[in-house]
Amino acid sequence: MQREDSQRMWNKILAIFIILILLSSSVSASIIDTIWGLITKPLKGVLKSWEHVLKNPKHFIKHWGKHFAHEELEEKGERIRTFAYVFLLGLFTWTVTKDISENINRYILINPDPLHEGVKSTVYSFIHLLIPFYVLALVSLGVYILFLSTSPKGRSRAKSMVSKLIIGMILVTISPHLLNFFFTLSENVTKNILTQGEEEVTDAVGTYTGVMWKSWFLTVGAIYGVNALGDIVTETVTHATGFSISQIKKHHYSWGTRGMKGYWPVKVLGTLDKILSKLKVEAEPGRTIPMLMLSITLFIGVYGILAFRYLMVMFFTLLFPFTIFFLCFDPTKKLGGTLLEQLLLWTFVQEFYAIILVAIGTGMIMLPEDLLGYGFGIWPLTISFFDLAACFTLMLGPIILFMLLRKLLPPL
Amino acid sequence: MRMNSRIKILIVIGLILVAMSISTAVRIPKIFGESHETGFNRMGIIIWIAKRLLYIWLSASYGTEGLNELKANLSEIVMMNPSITTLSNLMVIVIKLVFALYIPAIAFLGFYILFLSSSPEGRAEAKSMLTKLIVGLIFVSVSPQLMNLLLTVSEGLTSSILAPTAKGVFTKAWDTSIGATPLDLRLELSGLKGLHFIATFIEIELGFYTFLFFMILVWGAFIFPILIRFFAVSVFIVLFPLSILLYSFEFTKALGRTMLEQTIIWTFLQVINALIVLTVVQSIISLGEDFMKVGWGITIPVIPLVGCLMFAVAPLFIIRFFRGFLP
Amino acid sequence: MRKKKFMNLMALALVIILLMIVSAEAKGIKLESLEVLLESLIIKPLIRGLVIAAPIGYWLAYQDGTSFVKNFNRVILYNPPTEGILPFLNILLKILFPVYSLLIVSIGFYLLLYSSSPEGRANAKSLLSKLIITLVLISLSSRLIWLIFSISGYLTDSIFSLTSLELIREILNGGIWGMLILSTWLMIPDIELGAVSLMLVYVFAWLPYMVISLRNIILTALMILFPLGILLYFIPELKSIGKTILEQFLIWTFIQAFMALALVSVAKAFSVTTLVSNPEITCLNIFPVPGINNMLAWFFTSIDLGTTNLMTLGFGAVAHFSIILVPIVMVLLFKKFLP
Amino acid sequence: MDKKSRIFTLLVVILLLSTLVNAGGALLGIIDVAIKEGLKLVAKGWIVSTGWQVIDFYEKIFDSFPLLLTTNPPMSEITSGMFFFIKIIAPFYILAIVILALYILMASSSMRGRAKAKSMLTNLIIGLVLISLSPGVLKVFFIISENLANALISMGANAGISALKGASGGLYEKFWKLTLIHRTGGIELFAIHTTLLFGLTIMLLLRHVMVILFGMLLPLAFFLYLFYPTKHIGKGLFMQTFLWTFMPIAWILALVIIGTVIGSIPSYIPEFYILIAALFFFIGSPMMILGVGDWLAFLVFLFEVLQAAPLSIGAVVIDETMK
Repeated sequence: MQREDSQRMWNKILAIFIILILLSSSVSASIIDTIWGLITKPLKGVLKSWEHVLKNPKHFIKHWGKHFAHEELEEKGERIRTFAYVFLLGLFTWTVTKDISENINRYILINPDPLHEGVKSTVYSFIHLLIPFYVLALVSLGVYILFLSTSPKGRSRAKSMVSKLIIGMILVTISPHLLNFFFTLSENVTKNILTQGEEEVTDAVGTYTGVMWKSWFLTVGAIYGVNALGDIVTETVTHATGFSISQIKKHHYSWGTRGMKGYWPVKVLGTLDKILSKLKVEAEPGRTIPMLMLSITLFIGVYGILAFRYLMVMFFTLLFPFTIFFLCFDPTKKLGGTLLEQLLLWTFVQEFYAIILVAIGTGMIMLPEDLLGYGFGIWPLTISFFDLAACFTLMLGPIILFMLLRKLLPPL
Repeated sequence: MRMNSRIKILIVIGLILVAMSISTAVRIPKIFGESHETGFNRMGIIIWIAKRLLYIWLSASYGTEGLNELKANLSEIVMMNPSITTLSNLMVIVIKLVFALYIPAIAFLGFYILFLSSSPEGRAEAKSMLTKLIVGLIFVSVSPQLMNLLLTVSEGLTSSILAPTAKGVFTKAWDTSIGATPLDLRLELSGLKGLHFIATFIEIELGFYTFLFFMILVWGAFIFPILIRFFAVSVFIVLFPLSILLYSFEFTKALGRTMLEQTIIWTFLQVINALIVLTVVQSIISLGEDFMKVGWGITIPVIPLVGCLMFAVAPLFIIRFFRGFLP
Repeated sequence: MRKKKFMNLMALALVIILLMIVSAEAKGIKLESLEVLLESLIIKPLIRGLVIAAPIGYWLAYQDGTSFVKNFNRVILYNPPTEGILPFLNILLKILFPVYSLLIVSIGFYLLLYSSSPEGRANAKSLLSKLIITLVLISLSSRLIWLIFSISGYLTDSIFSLTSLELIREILNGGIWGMLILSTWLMIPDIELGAVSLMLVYVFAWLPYMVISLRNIILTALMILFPLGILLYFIPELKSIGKTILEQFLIWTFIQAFMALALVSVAKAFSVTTLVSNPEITCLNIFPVPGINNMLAWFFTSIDLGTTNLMTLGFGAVAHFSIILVPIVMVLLFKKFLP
Repeated sequence: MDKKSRIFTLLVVILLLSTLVNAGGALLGIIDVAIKEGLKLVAKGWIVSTGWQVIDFYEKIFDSFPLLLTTNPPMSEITSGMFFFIKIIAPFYILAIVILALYILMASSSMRGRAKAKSMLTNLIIGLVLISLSPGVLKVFFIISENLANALISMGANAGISALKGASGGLYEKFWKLTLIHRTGGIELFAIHTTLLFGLTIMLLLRHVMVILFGMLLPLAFFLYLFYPTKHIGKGLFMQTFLWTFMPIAWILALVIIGTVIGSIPSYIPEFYILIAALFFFIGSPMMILGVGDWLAFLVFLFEVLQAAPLSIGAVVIDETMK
C-alpha cells in the first residue's frame, strides 16, 4: 500500500515537473504561441534539415560518404601519426641493420669472463657454500668405510670416491681459470670459422638486413600505395559521375580552379593535386601489424637468442663449482653430467652460429639468380622466400644444432 | 524520510523556477554562435589527445601493476614457499588415505610371497619389497617433517645465493627495460613504456599488440613461474606421502619416482630462480650498460630485457633436462 | 548490478540527446552529435547486422553452411570406392607374375633336385606356401579392402543405431547456431568483439569436413599401397614398411567408427548431463540498453528468434571438436598392433 | 542509485539543458561536443554491456563446477554401449576358444605348445570373467572417484572456485575500463577472456563425454589386453578410462589447494596476477598431477596465452626439437 502511494505521488511530481519545464521557456512570450511553437518548431526544423536531402540524393550520398570516411579533424592527426610511424620504423630498421652489420662478430664471439672480479667473487662465494657439502660427503664416506663397508669391493669403491673428491676440490679451486681456458679455446675456433668465410658471413648478414629493409618497404607500400590506388579509383569514379568540381573548388590549393572550373585540365590538375595531398591521408598503420611483427621477430630472433645464449653461459659458469662437485660425488654424477653437458652446449652455440652464418652465405651465393625473385608481396615490394628462409635459419638453426648435438653427446 | 523528500522537491522546484527566469531574462549575443565551429575543432583535438593520454596511462599502469612492491621485496618473492601448517589438514587426510592403502598393499605382498615362496631368490626379493614398504611407512609417518626439511634446505640455499647479489642491479634492469614516460612525471621517453607511448599515439591497436604485452611479460615472466611453482609445490607437499608410498611399493615404483622427482624439481626451482637473478646481475655488471643497446633516441636495452624474460624460458630448460636422477 | 549502472547511464544519455536535438532543431543549428548518433549507434550496427550476420545466417539456414549437420552420418559412413585401385593392382600383378612364376619354378626345382636336408625342404615348402598366400591375397586385395570397408561401415552404422540421429543432429545444429547467435550478439556493437566466435562458426562449419576428407584422401592413398603392403609384409627384410602400411590402413578405416562413437557418446552425455544454471542468450542486440534488449528478446522468442543456452552451445562445440580430435587420439592410441 | 535519486539527476540535467537551450549557440556548440563524446561513450558502453552479457553467460559454468566435478554419467547410459561391444566381441571370443580347444585336442604336437595353449585358455576364461564384470569395474571406478571428490570438495573447494571467478572478474574489469577509453582498446583482453571461459566449459563437458566413450570401450579394452599383440592397446584404453574418470580429483585437489594457499601469498603481489596464475594452474592441474601430457606442453601453452609471440614460438620450436 505504502509503496504504491509513494509511486503515484512520484508520478504526479514528475508530471508537474514536465509541465513546469514546458512552461519555463515561455516566460517572455505568450503561452499558447510558445507551446505551439515548441511542438511545431522541431518538426519544421527536422523537415528543413532533410528536405535538401530529399531534393538531391546525390548530395545525401556524398554527405554520408564523407561521414564514413575520416573526419576533417582526424586527417591532420592521421598525416602526422602515419609519417611518424613510418619514420620511426625506418629509424629502428636503420639502427638495427647498421648495428648488426657492424658488430655481429663481436656479439657472436662474446663470452662471460670468469676472471672478472664480480664473477670471480661470486664463484668463490659458491665455493665457500660448497665446503659443508664436501665435509658432509667426506664424513659420510668415512663412516661408510669405517663401519658399514662389509665387502672389500665396496671399501675400495669408497676409497676411489674419496680420491675423486680430493681431485674435485683441487679442480674447484682453479675452476675460473679452467673455464677461461675453455672459453678462449671456443672463441678461437669461432674466430677461425668466421675468418674462413668472410664474404659468406657478410652475404648472410646482408640477406638479413635486406629482409628487414624489405619489410619496412612493404610497410610503406601497404600504408601509402593502397591509398594511392584507392584514391585514383575513387577520383576516376567521381569524374565519371562528375560532381568532383565542387571538391576541387573547395580544395585548399585553389590556384588552378579559380574562375575556369569545368575544363578538363583543371579537373585533371585538381585531381592530381588532390591525390598527391591525399597520399598522406587515411593511412592506417594498424593494417601493417604483420610486417611490424616480422621485423620484431627478426630482431628478437637474432639479438634475443644471442643475449639468451650469453646469459645461459653465464648461468652455467656460475654453477661450475657445483658441477664439478656433483661430477666427483658418485650419487649425484648424473646431475653433474647434465650440468656439464649444458655448459658445453651453450658455449658451443657460438660455433653453431658461425657455422650457420657461413652456410647461409654459401647457399645464398650458390643460389641461381632467377630463383631469388620468387617471393610474396607486389612487385617491386617482394620478400624472397629464400631470404626469409635464410633469416629463419639464422634464428632457429643454432637451437636445432644444439638439440641435435645434445642427442649426439655420450651420456656422462 | 518522506518529509525529507518533500522538502527536496520544493527546493528543486524553486531552483528550476529561478533558473528559468534568469535564463530567459539574460540574452547571450549571437557572436558566440558563429565561433562555435572553430571551438568545436579545438575541443575535438584536445579531447583526442586527452583520450590517448588517458589510455596510455591506464594501460601502462596495468602493465606495471604492483611492480614497485616487487622491486621492494624481490628476494622475499624468490624465497616464497607455502607453509606446511596451512596445508596440514589436507596432508593429514592424505596420510590417513595412504595408511589405508598400506593394508591392501601389504596383503598383496603377502599373497605374492606365498606364490613366490617356491624359489628362495623370489622369497628374498619379496622380503626386500616388504622391508621397503615398511621403510616407506616410516617415511610417510614423518613426511611433513621431511617436506619441511626439503623446503628449509632449498630456502637456505636460495638465501645464501641471493645474499652476495646486488639486487639493485636487477631492479635497475627492470627499470631500464620498462622505462618511463612524461606521464610518470619524468622528463624522458624510454624503454617499453616510451615505445608504447609512441605506438599508442600512432594507433591504439599498435601499442596494444606490440609493446604492452612485452611490458607485462618483462615482470610477468618473473612472477608467473614463481606463482605457478608456489601452487605446484603446495600440491606436491600434499601428495608427498602418496608419492612415498608409490615409490616404496614395487609395482608402482615408476609413477612414484616421477612424482618424487617432480616434487624435488619444483621445490628447488627456487634455487634456479635465485641463480637467474644472480646471472642477470653478473652479466649486466660484467658487460656494462650499453652493450647491445640498439636504437636511436629510444634505445632497446636487449640484455636487461632478455635477462628479465629469462625467467620464462630457463625453468623450461631446467624442468626438461634435469629429469630421471632418482634411482 | 553493473548492468543496472549501464542502464541508468544510457537512459540519461538518451534523454539528453533527445532534448539537445529538439532544442537545436528549434534554434536551427546543425548538430555533429546527431550525426554521430545516427552513424555509430544506428546505421553502422544495422549495416553490421545486415551485411555480416544476416548473410551468414542465410548461409547456415538455406545454403551449405550446415551441410555437415544435415548429413553427417552419410559423410562419416562414406568410404572411397574400391574400384579405384584396380589399375594399380593390375600394374602390380603385371610386375609380380613373372617374378612369382620364376620363384615358384626355382623352388620346385630345388625341391625336386637339391632336396638334401629335411629342414631345407621344410624352409622351401614354407617359402612356397608364403608365396602362394601372398599371391592369393594380392590378387584378392580389392575384395579384401571391400570386406574391411564393409565391416567398418557395418560397425559404424550399428554404433549410430545406439542413439537417435536426430538428437546428434540437434546437438550439432545447436553448436553451430549457438556460435552464430553469440557472434551476432557481439558483432552488432563492434565487429572485432565477435571475431573469435565468428571464427569458431567457420571452424565448426568446415573443419569436420576437412578432417573427413583428409581421412578419405589418406585412405585412398593407403588403399593403393595396400597390395604392396601385403607383399612387403611377407618379406622379412621389408616387414616393417608393410606393417606400417597395413596398420595405417586399418586405423584410418576404423576412424569412422570412432567418430560415430564419439558423436554417440556426446549425445548420451548431452541427454544425461545437467547444469546448475543454464543461461540463455538471444541474438537481439539492437539497443544500447541491455534491459530493453532482454525485454524485446523475451517478447520475440515467442516467434522463435535465435536463442541458445550454455548446454547446447557447449555440447555442440564438444561434438564438433570431438570429430576433430578422434583421428589424433586413434593414431596415438592404436600404434603397432600387428605382430 | 535508487529510483528517486535517478529521477532527481534526470530533472537536474533537464533543467540545465533547458537553460542552455535558451542561452545562445556557443555554449550549445561546447555542449554539442560534450554530447558527441557522450554518444561515443554510449557506444562504448554498449560494447561493454554486450561483452558483460556474454561473459556472464559463460561465467555461469562456475555454478555447475561442484556438480560437474563430483558426478559421473549414470551407468545405465554406458551399459547399453558396453553390451553392444560385448555382442561384437562374443563371436570372436567363441571362435578363439573353439580354435584353442581344437588345438589342444588335435594338434597338440609338443608339450610346450599344449601348455601355452592351456595358459591362453585360462587367459581367455579370465577375460570372460573380466568382460562380464566390466560394468562392475567401471561402477567401482565411479564410486571411488565420486567418494574421493565429495570428500575433497568439502575441504573448501568453493574458495578456489571463487578465486577463478575473481580472475575472470579482474579480466572483465580491465576490459571495460580500457574499452570505455577507446573502443578497440580492450578487444584483445575480451578475446582471451572468452576463450579461457569457453575452454573451461569445453574441458568440463568433454570429460563427461570421454568417460562415456572409454567406459563403453572398456570390454574391448579387456578383450584386447588378453592377446599379446594388442596388449598395449588394451592397456592404453584402460589407462584412458582411468585417467578420464579420475581427472576431477586432480581438478578438485587444485581447487582446494588454491583455496587453502591463496590466503598465504604475500599481499604485495598484485592479486589479479595471483588469480590468473590460479586459473592457469587449474587448467593445467590434470597434466601436472595425473601426468596427462607433458609439463612443457602446459608451460608452453601458458606462455602462448601470455602472448609473447616470438618467445612462445621459440619455446614451441624448442619443445618440438627436443622431442
